[in-house]
Amino acid sequence: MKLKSKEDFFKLKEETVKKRAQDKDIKLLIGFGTCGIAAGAKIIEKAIEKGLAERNIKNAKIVRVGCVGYCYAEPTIEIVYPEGGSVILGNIKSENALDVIDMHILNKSFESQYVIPRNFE
Amino acid sequence: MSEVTEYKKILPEELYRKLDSFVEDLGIDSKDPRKKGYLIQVLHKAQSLFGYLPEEVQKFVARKLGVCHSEVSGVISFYNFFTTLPKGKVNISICMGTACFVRGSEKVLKEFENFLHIKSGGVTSDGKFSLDVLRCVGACGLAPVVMVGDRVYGNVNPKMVGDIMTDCIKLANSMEENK
Amino acid sequence: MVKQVRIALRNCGRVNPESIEDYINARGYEALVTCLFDKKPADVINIITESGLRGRGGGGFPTGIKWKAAAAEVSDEKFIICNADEGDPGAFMDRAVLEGDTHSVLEAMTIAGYSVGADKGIIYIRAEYPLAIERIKKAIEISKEYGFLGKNILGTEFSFDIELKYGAGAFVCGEETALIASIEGKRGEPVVKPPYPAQKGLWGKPTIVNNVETFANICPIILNGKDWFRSIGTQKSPGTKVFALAGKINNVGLIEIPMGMTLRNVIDNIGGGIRDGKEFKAVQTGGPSGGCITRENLDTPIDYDNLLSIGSMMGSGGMIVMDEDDCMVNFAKFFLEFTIDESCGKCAPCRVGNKRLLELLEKVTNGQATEEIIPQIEQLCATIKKASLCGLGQTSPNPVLSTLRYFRNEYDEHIKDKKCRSKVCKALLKYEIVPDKCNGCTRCARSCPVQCISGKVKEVHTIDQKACIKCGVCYTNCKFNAIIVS
Amino acid sequence: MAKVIINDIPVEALNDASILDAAKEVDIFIPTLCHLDLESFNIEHRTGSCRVCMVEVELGGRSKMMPACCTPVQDGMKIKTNTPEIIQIRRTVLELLLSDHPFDCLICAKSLDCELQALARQFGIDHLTYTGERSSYPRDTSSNAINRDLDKCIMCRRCETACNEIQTVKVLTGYKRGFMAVVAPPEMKPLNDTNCVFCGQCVNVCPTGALTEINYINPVWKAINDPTKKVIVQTAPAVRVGIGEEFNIPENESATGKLVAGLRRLGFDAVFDTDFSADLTIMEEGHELINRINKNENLPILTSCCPGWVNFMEYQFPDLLHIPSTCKSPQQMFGAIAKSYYAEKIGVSPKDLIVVSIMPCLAKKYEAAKPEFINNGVPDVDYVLSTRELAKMFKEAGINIAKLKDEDYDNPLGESTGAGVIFGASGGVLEAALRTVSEVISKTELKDVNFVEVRGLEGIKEATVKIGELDVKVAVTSGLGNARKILEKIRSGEAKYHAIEIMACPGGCINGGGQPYIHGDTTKLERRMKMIYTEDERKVIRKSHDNPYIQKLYKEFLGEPGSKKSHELLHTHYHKKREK
Repeated sequence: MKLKSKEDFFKLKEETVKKRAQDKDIKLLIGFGTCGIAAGAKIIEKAIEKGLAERNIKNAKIVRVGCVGYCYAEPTIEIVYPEGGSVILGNIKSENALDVIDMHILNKSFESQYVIPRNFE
Repeated sequence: MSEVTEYKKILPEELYRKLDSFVEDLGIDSKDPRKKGYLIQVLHKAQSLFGYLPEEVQKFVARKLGVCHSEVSGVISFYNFFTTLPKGKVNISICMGTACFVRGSEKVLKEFENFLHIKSGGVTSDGKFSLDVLRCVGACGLAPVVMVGDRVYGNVNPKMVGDIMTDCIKLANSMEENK
Repeated sequence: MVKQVRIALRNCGRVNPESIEDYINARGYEALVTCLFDKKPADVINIITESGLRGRGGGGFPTGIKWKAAAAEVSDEKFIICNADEGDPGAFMDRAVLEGDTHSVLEAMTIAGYSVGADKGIIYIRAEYPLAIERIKKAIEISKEYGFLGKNILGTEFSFDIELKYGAGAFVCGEETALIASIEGKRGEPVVKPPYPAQKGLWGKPTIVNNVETFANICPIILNGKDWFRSIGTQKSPGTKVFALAGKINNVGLIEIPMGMTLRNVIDNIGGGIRDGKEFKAVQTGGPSGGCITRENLDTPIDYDNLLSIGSMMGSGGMIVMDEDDCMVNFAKFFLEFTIDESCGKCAPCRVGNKRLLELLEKVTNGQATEEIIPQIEQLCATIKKASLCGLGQTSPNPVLSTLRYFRNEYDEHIKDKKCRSKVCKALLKYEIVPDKCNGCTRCARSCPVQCISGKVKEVHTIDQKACIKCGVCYTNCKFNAIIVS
Repeated sequence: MAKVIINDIPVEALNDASILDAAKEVDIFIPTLCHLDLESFNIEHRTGSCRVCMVEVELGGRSKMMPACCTPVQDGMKIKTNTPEIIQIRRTVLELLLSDHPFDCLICAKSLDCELQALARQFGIDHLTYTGERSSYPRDTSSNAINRDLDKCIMCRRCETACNEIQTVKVLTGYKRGFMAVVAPPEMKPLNDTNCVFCGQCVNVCPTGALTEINYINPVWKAINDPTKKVIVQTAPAVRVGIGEEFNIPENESATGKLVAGLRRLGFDAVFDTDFSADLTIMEEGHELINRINKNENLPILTSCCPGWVNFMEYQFPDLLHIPSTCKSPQQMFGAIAKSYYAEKIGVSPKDLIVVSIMPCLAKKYEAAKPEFINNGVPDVDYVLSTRELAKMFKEAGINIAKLKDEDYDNPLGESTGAGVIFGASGGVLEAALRTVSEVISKTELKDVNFVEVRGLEGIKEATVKIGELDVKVAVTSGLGNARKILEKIRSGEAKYHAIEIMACPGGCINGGGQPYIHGDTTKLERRMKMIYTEDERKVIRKSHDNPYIQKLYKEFLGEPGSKKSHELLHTHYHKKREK
């Protein structure tokens, strides 16, 4: 899919943006930087996947992202709701997976013991 | 391939063959005045294959790239990453980045040194464990950090050294069995 | 309270770095398209110059001026190098950007190539960053598939390729001429400037060396304009700076703050204050080249020039917070040990001078120093600073000079009173048994490796100070807190 | 041109001139240590690493300390070279260097010839403010030519430039880093385990006692004083034009006669001349050249007088081993003739005849010990002393040769021609050969024996000489880097010559690794070269084949050039050497 002109690019961009806008899934952004992985991001990812299957949730998607900067709270998950707003959870352990899913995906709560303060705009 | 057989000494020929084909695949033109630019890359590969860069490997690399042994040796001795001595089967690295340092990684290192009866940079007499220090693995949130192979131990204090060593011994034994 | 502003880290944690669609969705490659189709190379350089962007690798040299110099050179070949050999102990900003927003660095390098007339880019990266390496490799591949890299980018005449070169563990390779030597397969020894790399760099060709964070700022500047960039930060240091906030602070992490924010804000608000309720002592920025900032300067707005004027420097972004338990002499020693480990050994002041400087500091922490040591230290620092060949040597005495400036009293205590207030310098410690608390259990005497504790069962024990090796075993073993350290 | 102001004096300097050079124009001298400018060869070593030449440069309102040796002048620079701050910095840097240097000046081979010592004196350093751990390495005396004492290395890296860039032998490298950094062969191996050719150019440029020669003065004294031995000495052509420098003999005065007189006073039983065997070399090599030209095979012939070069070829051009002349070097020919013809003549058993060579060279020490030059345990040449060692011996013995009256060499191995003496300068061997070969081939006497095209210090010289009907193409190279260039052309077939002279040291033996130190002053080499050709002109006989003692040697002993006996005694063979 080689782009050969300015027009090609903007066409692709438009399509991409549109596709994204139509995506109504809840996103779980898991920090997959070196520090996140060192702190157990991979294990958390598995636990969440398992939890989502257990609760039969279809409208949530895990996205591996880079370092968010909350090193003190790794592993972290940012949950982004399609209707707007998001919440950052820190110090997640695999045994908390179901708890997290129940509170923040099923109930879409903005508060819990896992939420850490967002310190940037 | 003539270099492979000429330089085969104590290290397995198979590894030399792998290194040889790695260099061949780079497609270096022997007349290219910039061919030395591949040196560090080739040394990385060689060390990942052999575990260390003894003289025989250095000479093989020199011959392969058409540079002098002195140049290869000078480069290896300059960079921390390269070693001319074999490491232990299990290598334990203590992060000595500033973040880890201020959170007490020095004490952790001391504890490992006492436990293994070797200094940082050394290898135990049975060749099983080696100990060295790293400058920041970038997991400062978990400081002090200890790395064993790919595994990262975070928030380490001297009291945890025994537990980490239990893991290391298990790891070394399992490597032994797989062999 | 001023909050963080994310420019370099704008996509980190927001996009999947392995998805080019994610990147495009976040305005990725729009800046490159704008440059290629709507701007002449000179226009791009002008925008960067006028934005006031300064090199984020530490020195703070204006990026646009560097680009202009390379663009002015006539050559059949030019190079764009991205310095990703992050070696400052305790800093990992570049790794975060490369791992979290890989494409933005590639895009910025391509824009730089277009601006100065280079068709080859090289990312010189620490071999210890396997994840970043893997992601860059993938990103290069997919960019080529899409036509953002390679021959005739987006159908234009402009071609640009990027390859990876690995560092091998040498801090000095952060210095641009040493970095170039390393890419050429040589020992990473710096060479005398001029000529500058922009004139004669890699393989003798004009070369731009910028650090990862600098590149991460390029696309937003192109997209949002120089005025937008200048509206953030301070007049002489527009924009933001990423710091790796670490040490004795609650919220250790990666932060990006607008220039001009005060340290107090960083520590109290973003950092969540000092750990375990301890007393703040100092913040160190600039790593082994920098210095410390004390309570009295906590309200200084952070930018290149202000940090220099208080004896520290921006550096690449390490920010270490220290509390009352940290001995400043020992801390200066830590950085000096690092410098000595990392000195290339080429020039005499750095090779021998720093070694001698460390030996002087060791005298201080060992209690062997007399008062005349301070002028000796100062004289030596001055020579190393003035006479060393490269930035590493020229800045290596900074941790010593800065602690001398702000914590002279701690030096004096070590030298005159033979005391280390933070109880870090072992040779100056004294273990004593408090007679009231000692019940003569003999546990300490039995555990002492040099048998310097004497006393009968159920009688008060004493430590022979001359024989004591200050190992601290008695202290840890005493169950009655009868042993004190002073 | 750039206009600059140095210490308030306006100076106009070429745009790429260094501050150091610009300052020299107005007689401002800035101390240097690592810097080395070999002007006659267009080789400048400037790493800017010692930081002794720091000056203060003000440009565009900013002031900075810069190294004078490698900072080019720029229009508008204001330069200060001697403020108290600069002097303090220089002094501290020197003190730092000294703090990592042994204090054995009194017993150092380089004492009074050491550039670090000279600077310490110049700066009046009488104590060290900073002391501490010093670098310590085992001394390398593995070879019989070069002594390496790395405790004295100051990391000026001049030896690296000499070995890697000028000579392209490439056995030296910066090793390790930081305080541990030192210049050494790969993996700190002893020199004898490397491809070192022992040319000694590293020794010539070393500012301190880190690189010196392996000293054979004591065994020579012992031999001289052994009543059971007859001890004879030979002096190489270039020694006579170097030795005078050690005794302040005026520049235009020949030291040859004084050298001979001095050697006699040392107690040698006979004083002979390598120039004699140089004539002999021409007879053999000339014969070989004529043969090869006639058969048109194995061309070009390469000269083989220089052991540094022979060594280099054996390591680096093993595929070309068939083209060098098979002649031994003049030193070894002398030894072979001395221990056969001469020993027989004076009725002394070869094992009781000791041959000492005085050579401008360190590779000659290595050459004399090669197994192929030892017969039944008796070496053709027993001991080799460099020009520098001989000067030390004279001084030790209280002999100031400047005060001695000229004396003549002994016969029969002391008589030589002008062709023999020019062996000492690059181009001389080939010129000497041309003098003989052209007369032999054309059978007419040369009108002019001077082949000036092949003289001089340039690295590569070429000429075409008409001999009879034939256009003979010749080339002369000195310095192994230049030799490499021409050999690569021969290997690829790009260059075609009949004969090539190759000398390892730039400029030839006048710049040998055993000559008095020139400390970068190449005008000294130009003077030595001039003296060589003056000696040549002063000689009555200037062609080797006219040497009556050579003629006699063939008549009485060898038969004719290239005879079976000649081959036994005067020729050798080469070995492919594995890269170590």
